[in-house]
Amino acid sequence: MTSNMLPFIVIAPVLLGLLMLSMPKRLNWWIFFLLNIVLAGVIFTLKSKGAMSFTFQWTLFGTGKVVQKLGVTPLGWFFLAISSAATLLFSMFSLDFNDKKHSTAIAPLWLMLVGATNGIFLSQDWISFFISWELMSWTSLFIIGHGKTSSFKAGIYYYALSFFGTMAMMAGIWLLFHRTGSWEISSGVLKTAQDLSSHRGFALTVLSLFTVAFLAKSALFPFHMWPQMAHAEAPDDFSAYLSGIMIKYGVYGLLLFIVPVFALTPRGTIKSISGVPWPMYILAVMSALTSVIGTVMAIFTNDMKKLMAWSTVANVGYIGVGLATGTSLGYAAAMFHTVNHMMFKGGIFASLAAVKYRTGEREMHRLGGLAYVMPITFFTFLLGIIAAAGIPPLSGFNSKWMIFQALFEKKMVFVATALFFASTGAFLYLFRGLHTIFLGQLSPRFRNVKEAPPLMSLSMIVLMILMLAAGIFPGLVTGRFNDILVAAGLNPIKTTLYSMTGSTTSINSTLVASVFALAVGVVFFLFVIGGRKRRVKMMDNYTCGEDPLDWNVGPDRYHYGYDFYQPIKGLFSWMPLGVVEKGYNALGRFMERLGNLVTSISADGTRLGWSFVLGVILIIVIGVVK
Amino acid sequence: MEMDNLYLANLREEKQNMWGGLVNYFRKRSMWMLYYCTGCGAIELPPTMTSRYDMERLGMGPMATPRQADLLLITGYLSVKTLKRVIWSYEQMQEPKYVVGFGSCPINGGIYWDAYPVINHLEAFIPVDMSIAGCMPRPQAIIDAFEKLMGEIQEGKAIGYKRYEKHYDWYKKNQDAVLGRTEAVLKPWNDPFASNPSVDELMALEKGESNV
Amino acid sequence: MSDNILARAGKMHGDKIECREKYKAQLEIKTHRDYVLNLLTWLKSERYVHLSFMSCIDWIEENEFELVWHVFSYESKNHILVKTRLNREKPWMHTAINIWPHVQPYEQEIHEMFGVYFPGNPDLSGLFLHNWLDLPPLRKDFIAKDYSLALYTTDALGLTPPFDDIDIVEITAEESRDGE
Amino acid sequence: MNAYALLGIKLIGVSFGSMAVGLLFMGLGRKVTARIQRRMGPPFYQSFIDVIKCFTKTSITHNFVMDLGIIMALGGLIATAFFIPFANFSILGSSSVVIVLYLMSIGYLGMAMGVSASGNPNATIGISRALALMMGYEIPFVMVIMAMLITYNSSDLLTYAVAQSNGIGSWHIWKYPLGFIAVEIAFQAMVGEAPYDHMIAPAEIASGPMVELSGKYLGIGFLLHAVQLYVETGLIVNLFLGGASSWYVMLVKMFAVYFTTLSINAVMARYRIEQGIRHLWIWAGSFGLLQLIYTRIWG
Repeated sequence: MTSNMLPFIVIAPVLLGLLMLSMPKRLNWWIFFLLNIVLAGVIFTLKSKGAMSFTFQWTLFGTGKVVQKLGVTPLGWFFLAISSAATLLFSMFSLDFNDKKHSTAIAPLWLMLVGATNGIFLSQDWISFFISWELMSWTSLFIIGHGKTSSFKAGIYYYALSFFGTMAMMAGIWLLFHRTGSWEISSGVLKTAQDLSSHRGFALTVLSLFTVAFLAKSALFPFHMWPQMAHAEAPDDFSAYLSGIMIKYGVYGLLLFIVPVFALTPRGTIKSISGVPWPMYILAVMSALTSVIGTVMAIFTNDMKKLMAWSTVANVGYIGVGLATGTSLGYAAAMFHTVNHMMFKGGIFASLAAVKYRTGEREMHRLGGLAYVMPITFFTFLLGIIAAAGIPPLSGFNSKWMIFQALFEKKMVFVATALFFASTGAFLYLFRGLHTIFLGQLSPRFRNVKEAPPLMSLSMIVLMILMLAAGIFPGLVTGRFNDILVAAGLNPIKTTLYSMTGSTTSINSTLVASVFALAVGVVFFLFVIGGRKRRVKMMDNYTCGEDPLDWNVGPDRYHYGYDFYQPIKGLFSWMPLGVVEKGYNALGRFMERLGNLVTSISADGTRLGWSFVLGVILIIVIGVVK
Repeated sequence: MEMDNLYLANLREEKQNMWGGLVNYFRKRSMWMLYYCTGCGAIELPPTMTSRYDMERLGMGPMATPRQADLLLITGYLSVKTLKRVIWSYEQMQEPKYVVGFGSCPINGGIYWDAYPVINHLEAFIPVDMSIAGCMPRPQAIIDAFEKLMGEIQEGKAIGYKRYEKHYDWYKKNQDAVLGRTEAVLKPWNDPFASNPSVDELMALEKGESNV
Repeated sequence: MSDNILARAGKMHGDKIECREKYKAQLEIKTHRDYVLNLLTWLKSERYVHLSFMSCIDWIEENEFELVWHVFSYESKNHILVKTRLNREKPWMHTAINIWPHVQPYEQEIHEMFGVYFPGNPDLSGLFLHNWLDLPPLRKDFIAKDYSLALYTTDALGLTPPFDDIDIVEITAEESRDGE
Repeated sequence: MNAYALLGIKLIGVSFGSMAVGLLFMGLGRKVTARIQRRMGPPFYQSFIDVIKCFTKTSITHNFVMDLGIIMALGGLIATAFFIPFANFSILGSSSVVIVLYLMSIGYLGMAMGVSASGNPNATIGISRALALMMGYEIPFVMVIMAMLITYNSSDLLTYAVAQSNGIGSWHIWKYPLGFIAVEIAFQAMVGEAPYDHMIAPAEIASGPMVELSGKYLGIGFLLHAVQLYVETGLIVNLFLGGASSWYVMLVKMFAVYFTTLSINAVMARYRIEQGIRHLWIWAGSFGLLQLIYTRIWG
């Protein structure tokens, strides 16, 4: 019975999603939420049932029998669990978010997407994996589009890049099938690992085809352009899901296929740089580059959702670097950062959605001072950015620390420098978000803004608790990694509930958190014994003796928010940041012209003859070549 | 008139507080000043601050904003427009706060006593703890005044801020009389161009007048 | 005059203007109000590109205001005073803002201090004075001392301090007049 | 008495001790600057008087975020001070330099949050300058630390300090000369002394982040600077100047580091923010990078 649960958690959401297309909107969101509870419950019971699989066979013309297999591996279960937990939280958030005024009709599609996600994490063969992957691409395209022209453009952009990746993956799967004669993922991994020594060119081709697919999905360089459009234009409550879970499919893919291949390859088979096989070193450099680009772009972005989308790009860079180190510490760090990113970026996007829900603004400089009216949202954002900046005692520090330890182990100091740059830069843009949205002057337009509705607040509070828990007790998360690492053929890492051990030192996060609490206590004592304090109005500021209202300067104009880092803009003018985008645009224009050509041949009735002639010539040419 | 001697009350209060004397010591040894460069007196401060007279050895130093400062220096004459800013800044300062007026102008208007934009008595608008006579006072006089002020702080005599709090109505009335006027003092002016006429209208008007 | 501007001005403008060489490099040109802008435009075209300042004088006995434009040339290093007289009852003057945009605050100030009106100047609001309702203060019929005595003395404020821990220096209106 | 309570009491002692050391340095520093400018200068205990006076004054607050931020700022820096080995002794038994770097950030974040909640643009401009400058000095600093880290394969400050305890010849100044120059330049920016005092530019932005701080808030601001001095000078002494075997040697070395900074501060004018960062990247950055390359390849 239990193994029948596997197709249920994949197919049930998809079918129900199709069914829901004809139902009223409000009901859809309730079904979505309730089904997510069921799914999360089922997924969390799967773990204790041990290894299981569900096989389904059919015959494909020309290739023989196809075996489709769904199964639970430690890695898959881990991703399944965190994604279902996060989805549950986000669906709770959406329940309040989609009221009459803000409602979107994405619930059925989202439910199908959840099914596709479960499918990706459960697939044991390439056919199921590819079907789920395609389903995921299509549903997310329509969700990002959600009926708005500007959003649909972003969706197309996203889909074009991901389509490119999907095509590469299809070619890779086809090549792999020809080589192994099987659709199974695990046999593909073994064969490719062997091929790396015997048929190196072939193996590298397959690996790079898959890598392109995964990089495109995870928005690593050179595919770092799509999140800023897709995340920004997607429905606000969906952005959290997009950034928290969907950007991790690529990471999962890398962990599923690329990482085990290199782990199974004996050392010395491939030339290595700094103790890392050179393809992985290239991946590390590309990831570090992604981090730097994402950071610099985020610093100068004025749209709050775009800013956080660039921040997502930067964080995926961290994860990529962790993977590329090739050590068990690096893999653990990458997975840990995946979880952390899911929590803190989920929290950040949730709080941004709450802000948008209450104010309807997306440009940061038009906001300000919301901390005083929306404290829970503010604290979620605050803890989110503390985690994102990698400051103890929150979870982000632990995973960043592990990534750096992995780098120090391999002495990849230059990559580490790039990451440190990204990490310091993260401070700049995160603080900018904090100040411009939540601190500073509260505009009179938003004086009557209320805290987010109860369910939204509740899911944000849960996210805060999770971030704190993972920060103070890293073992809660890191303890789960060892069986995944062992399954991938790596050594387990040393970790306890309180501490982690890296290559150069070990760290006790609980100790750090408690001494921080002690120090805050000391300061609080000083604060209490100090003189009496009085609360003044926000506009009662030092203004060289002038009353700002005399100069028609209200809170809106007195809020320093627009073009925040203008003085240092010149420092980055030498960076060719726009090159990739220009390249894509040129490609896009070329494709458009090609499309126009085809349209002009086929659509125009008078040219039908031409297309017939062309077709005949093509057939003759193919025949001659054969 | 009700006679309430704030100074004696303050002394009585401080006698009861065993830490009072100690606190006053810290306050007098660390006076941070906000110098309001209104007039000529500002030029006497650089020699007072720099190597020759070195104000910093008394624990005094310039501060950037009224929030941080203890001591407001009114260095010279004070125009009405500045007065508004001075009051604004004084009210932004945190207690205890002291005011020192430099030269004759804050005392009685000095050589500007009959000028239309310059106020004559600073005491009528904010409480002044110490005035330095002279036009302008030399750095020695300034240092001397600061030392006297320190003595007054130690003795609990420099209580201008308490007076301001207690008699705020009186100060506010004076401030309003000067700053918030609603009618002309001598003779109201009737602007003949109050309706903002254009050039053509003015020309036509003049032509008409000359014709008449 | 190194650039012979005196002669050229006479030739160009004839009897519209009245020129006089005050000093070696200073020239005074008097003209009618409606001709000032023509003259200033001509001077600017003659490389007198810098308007240094603009001022106003109250000739109360003659019941006239005199406006003075100080124009300077960087090439000949000459300084020209363009002067015109206005009726003191209804003084108004064409704005020179189209010739020199920076003349705006000068005109604004003259409007505030003398009450001269400049149609065409976009902003003639108060610049220096706080809450001013009296005569423009630089007119000679405005008596500054009376104003000061009427407003700033403790007498005038009509109040004595309600507290006894300070000796406020009281100067009444009478004492001040004695001290004259 | 159980061990945790004892440790707690010791840590409270360390927190007040670090404030006291920092304040002493600030007072001595003012005296030194005064003497460079041929003045008498205030007494060396002036900073203590200033801070106590600040705590006796009344103060204003704009909202709860301001209180929270200020407390978080000093708390974060004091927590960092616990991780700095003092005279070759680390009270917590661990002193990872990575923790020090990241824990310091919470102090800066708290400060940034607290002062920008006051709503004064000057404060926010000061913070944006400070953060931008951070990008300038953090990179060279981290590069030098990584050079040490791959040599010793340890990120513990105590390891570095112990490794240099064999007399003056074993100090890291001689082992990492380029790195020392880079860190000295970066240190100038870290403590915000001229020519990198953009953050607190009294004549431009009215003392930047401190603009709305009054009374005890300003007092905590001063303590923040004091603990920052303790942490950062302690960091440099442990990294380059051979740690110390006794507490007074430690104090003397720490003050020597601060003294160098002050001497430069007393005779320099301020860069523009953009020039400052560029200067840091070009000079400190290139020295740090050379040191890192040298250590990575030949070290």
